[in-house]
Amino acid sequence: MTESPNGRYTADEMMAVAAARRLADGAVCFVGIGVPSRAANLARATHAPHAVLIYESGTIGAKPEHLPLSIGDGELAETADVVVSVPEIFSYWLQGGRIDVGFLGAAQIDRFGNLNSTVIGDYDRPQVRLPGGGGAPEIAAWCRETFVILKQSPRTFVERLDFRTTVGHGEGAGSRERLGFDGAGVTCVVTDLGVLEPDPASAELTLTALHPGVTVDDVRSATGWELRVSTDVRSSEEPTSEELAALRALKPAEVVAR
Amino acid sequence: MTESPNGRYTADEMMAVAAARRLADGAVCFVGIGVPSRAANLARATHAPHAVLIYESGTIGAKPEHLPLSIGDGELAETADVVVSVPEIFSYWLQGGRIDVGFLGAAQIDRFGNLNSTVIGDYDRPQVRLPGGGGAPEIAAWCRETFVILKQSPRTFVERLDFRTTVGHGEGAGSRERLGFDGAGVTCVVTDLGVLEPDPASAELTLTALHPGVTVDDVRSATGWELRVSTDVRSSEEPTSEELAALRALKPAEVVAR
Amino acid sequence: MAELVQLDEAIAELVRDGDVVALEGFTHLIPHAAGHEIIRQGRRDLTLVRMTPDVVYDQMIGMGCARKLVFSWGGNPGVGSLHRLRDAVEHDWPAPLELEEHSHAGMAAAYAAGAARLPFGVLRGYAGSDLAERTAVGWVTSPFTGEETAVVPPLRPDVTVVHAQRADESGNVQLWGISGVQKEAVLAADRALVTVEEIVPSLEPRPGAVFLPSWVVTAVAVAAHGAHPSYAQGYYDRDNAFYVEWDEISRDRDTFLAWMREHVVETASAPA
Amino acid sequence: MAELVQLDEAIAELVRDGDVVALEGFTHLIPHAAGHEIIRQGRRDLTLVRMTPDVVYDQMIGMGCARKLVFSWGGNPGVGSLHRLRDAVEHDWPAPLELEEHSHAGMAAAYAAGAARLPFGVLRGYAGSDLAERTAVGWVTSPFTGEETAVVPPLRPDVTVVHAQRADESGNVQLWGISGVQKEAVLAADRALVTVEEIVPSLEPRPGAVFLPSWVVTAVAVAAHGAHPSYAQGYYDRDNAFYVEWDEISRDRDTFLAWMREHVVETASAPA
Repeated sequence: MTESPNGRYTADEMMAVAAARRLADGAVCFVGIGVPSRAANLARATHAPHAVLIYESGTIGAKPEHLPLSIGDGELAETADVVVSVPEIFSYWLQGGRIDVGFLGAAQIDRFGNLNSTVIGDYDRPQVRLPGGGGAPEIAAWCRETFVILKQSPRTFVERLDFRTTVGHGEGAGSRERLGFDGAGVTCVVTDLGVLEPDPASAELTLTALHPGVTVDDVRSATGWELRVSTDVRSSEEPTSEELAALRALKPAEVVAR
Repeated sequence: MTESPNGRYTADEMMAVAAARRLADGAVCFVGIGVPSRAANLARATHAPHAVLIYESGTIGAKPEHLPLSIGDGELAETADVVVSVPEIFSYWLQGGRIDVGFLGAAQIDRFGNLNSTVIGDYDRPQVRLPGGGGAPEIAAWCRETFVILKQSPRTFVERLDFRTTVGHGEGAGSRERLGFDGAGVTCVVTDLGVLEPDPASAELTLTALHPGVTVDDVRSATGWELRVSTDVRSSEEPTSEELAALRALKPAEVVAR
Repeated sequence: MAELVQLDEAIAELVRDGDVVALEGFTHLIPHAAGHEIIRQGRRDLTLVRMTPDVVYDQMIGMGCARKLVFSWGGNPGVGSLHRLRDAVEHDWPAPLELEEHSHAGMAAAYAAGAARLPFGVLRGYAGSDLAERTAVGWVTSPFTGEETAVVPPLRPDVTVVHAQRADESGNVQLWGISGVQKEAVLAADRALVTVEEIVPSLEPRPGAVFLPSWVVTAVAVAAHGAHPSYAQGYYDRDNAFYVEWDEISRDRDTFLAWMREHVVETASAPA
Repeated sequence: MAELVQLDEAIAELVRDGDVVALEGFTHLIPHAAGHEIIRQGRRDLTLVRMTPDVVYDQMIGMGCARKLVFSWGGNPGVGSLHRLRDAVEHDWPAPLELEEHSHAGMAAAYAAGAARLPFGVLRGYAGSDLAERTAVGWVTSPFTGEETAVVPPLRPDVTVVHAQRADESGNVQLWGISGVQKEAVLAADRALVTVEEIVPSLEPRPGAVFLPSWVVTAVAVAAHGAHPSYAQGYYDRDNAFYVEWDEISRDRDTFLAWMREHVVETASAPA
């Protein structure tokens, strides 16, 4: 809990708010379920009422009133401008280059913004079998840019991924071009501690913003590699009371019903 | 005009009736516009009320009351079970192997049932530029079998096509297998004079039925190659009065309205 | 986001000499009004793309707008030949017309590949047909089965024009009935113009409707009756008599030119 | 033409030991009742195919029906892991489970290729991902641009099972809401079983509805509430509480087995 003039808030709330602020009004956004969906819907409830949310279930322009529990919630279909098939959403819309922003989570990330959502440990003898890539590999390939949102710790920000599910910037600058990916790739990683952005020259993730009350050392010790820090680290603005109210109003339908 | 106990009828009417009779009730039929559509709808109006008519405009299960002027007539969409996109009708439904019978016309046919609907004369300096292949090449490739319907004359039944738009049986037996085509190809050619079917061994079109009043010599002189004649040529049954009534009731909507 | 504009402004801004232009419509919702405006504005050297070119392409070809036609079936549906298309191909009048000729399945696959930004579309087709020599087709071998399969280069028009029943004030578009390859043609293009029968306050969902969000459409222009003499399901029927008349009008060059002058060139920006 | 049959008969006839079986549903209309019947009938050595395996596949895997899973995202949506899937992969309980793992885009392309009887599906994907080593993917070179592109072998299930809202007495099927990859999965399969909430006299067209004609469906069986605990739009909502409970039930092998015995194995042919 952090105290602020706008009220107390958690690090998770700061993370969601900081991620939401990145989404421009009117942006067409391919949203992963969970924290990304929460952040995208917060943006829609605050500064970005015209953001177009697309879920991989084929719902285009979903305007959920409650936070969907899954990408297939009925509310997504009922509030969407249109629902298309899953092959179509991935071919004509995502691969077709129609999406501005992909919004992803992951289990692990490396210094070049590559993501693991497949397995912890060895693939054939895993310690933890994770759900898998889903839409992430192609979301990160074809959206104009990709935002990643995940909590920062040495277990999630790792020197070496156990499995590279999704390419962020590959082996660094030039990798995406070699792979033929159109989009800019991961342009920011929003965590519970701050914001990392790829260095324009090397594409290595660099700390560019700290959330209130967090120090560079806090972030270093939560990072599994030798963290690069921008010469000009900004300070995230605290959540406004409007943002906090909107975020807390975003609840799954069944929580609301109880 | 031929006189019969069931009334007078034209050679064109006999052709439509003979073709219609070939369509089994319940068959799923991919229908070309014009004479094939007339024959397919005659079948639906008589012995094959459960024939499923598909037009390349994506209308599945069209049940037109009036004869459509074009494959895009509103009546086809309004009476269809469902309308799908043109890419879908050709990929999932036709190429997907879902169609029993393709029903085609053409400008020229050769002894192996190959069809020309592209050009008369040289492709680059044509005497007559025809509309082109449309759906025919893939209809003949992927339907379980294909019926061809066209009037017989030395100009239409030719020794050598000016352009091979659509493969029937290629260079004869074995050609379709070499080309990888699943369907049986052209299984009958219904004309205003009789019916030709591919010889089981050579796949060469062979006269197997004569319409009433037509002689083998009539057909030979209307054929641009040395015609094979079955040792057992059947005689087509004359159109019944029900068939003739149903056929004559099949009119385009605007003709009905006038 | 699509802009709501006048048809003449839209054509002036979006359709340029030398462009690859698809006016799509599979025998329904043919964008006649837009085609006429292209004729009025005197566009030249267009590559015209459409699976089923019919009367409006016959008119554009006869008026000298086109240098090339990409198509899979070109006729006057239910009537016969397109005489202006034939005259261009057979006698180079008013100018030679290059043809790129597909089968329907091949051209549909090419549009779908364009919409999906694939390097090619795939179909099992063209084998054994003389079309394979006359179209853009290549062959690839399956790494799984060794089977050889046809591939076609994606269609990527500079601009696609389609006609729809409705748009809302934000420029979202709804069309229904036979929807052909319009979604693919719009998504495959760099720029997309949609003419509509009317602007409505909101688009009620309808069975079988295709929805094009405003953010994939460059401009929307109202063109009431803009598909005439083709039809707009729910609005008006096909003018079949005109298709028959066109056979006569278009047979003779002078009759054609006189008709075009009276009914298209010397009219204001409105459907003939 | 589809036969209207009882669910237990349909499973007995259409789903065989060793089959490649797709019970599709993209978080909506999951065919739970059919999965439970497969468990009750003790099918073994199945290759289970689904883009988003969730609770019912967890149950089938835990009950030993499967030897292989083909998938692109396997979790308890909005809740977390599938513990029975994890136990099979991590500890071979109750049996080893082979995985064939795709991305969503890759698996969707594979289904579409299966439906279209193509030798492969094409996508721009998998490049640079470790998934390329773990999935069925090949590479072909465009004859037009020289670009290398991923291709995936078609998915062709022996039998696909989907749940839909309605069928008519002829066995025509209508489903609406999020329709996922169900059409492709049905058309890609040799045999298709559709369970439905109800049989109605006629299927009124609906916005966004997918229509499957009777002649592409092998059998239709009524299974009211047959998607529970997932949902059937227009009929009932998701039982989110159950998804949360499942996390607890499925963590422990004995708890899981006891629950399955009580709620699935020892029930009649009806959804748990």
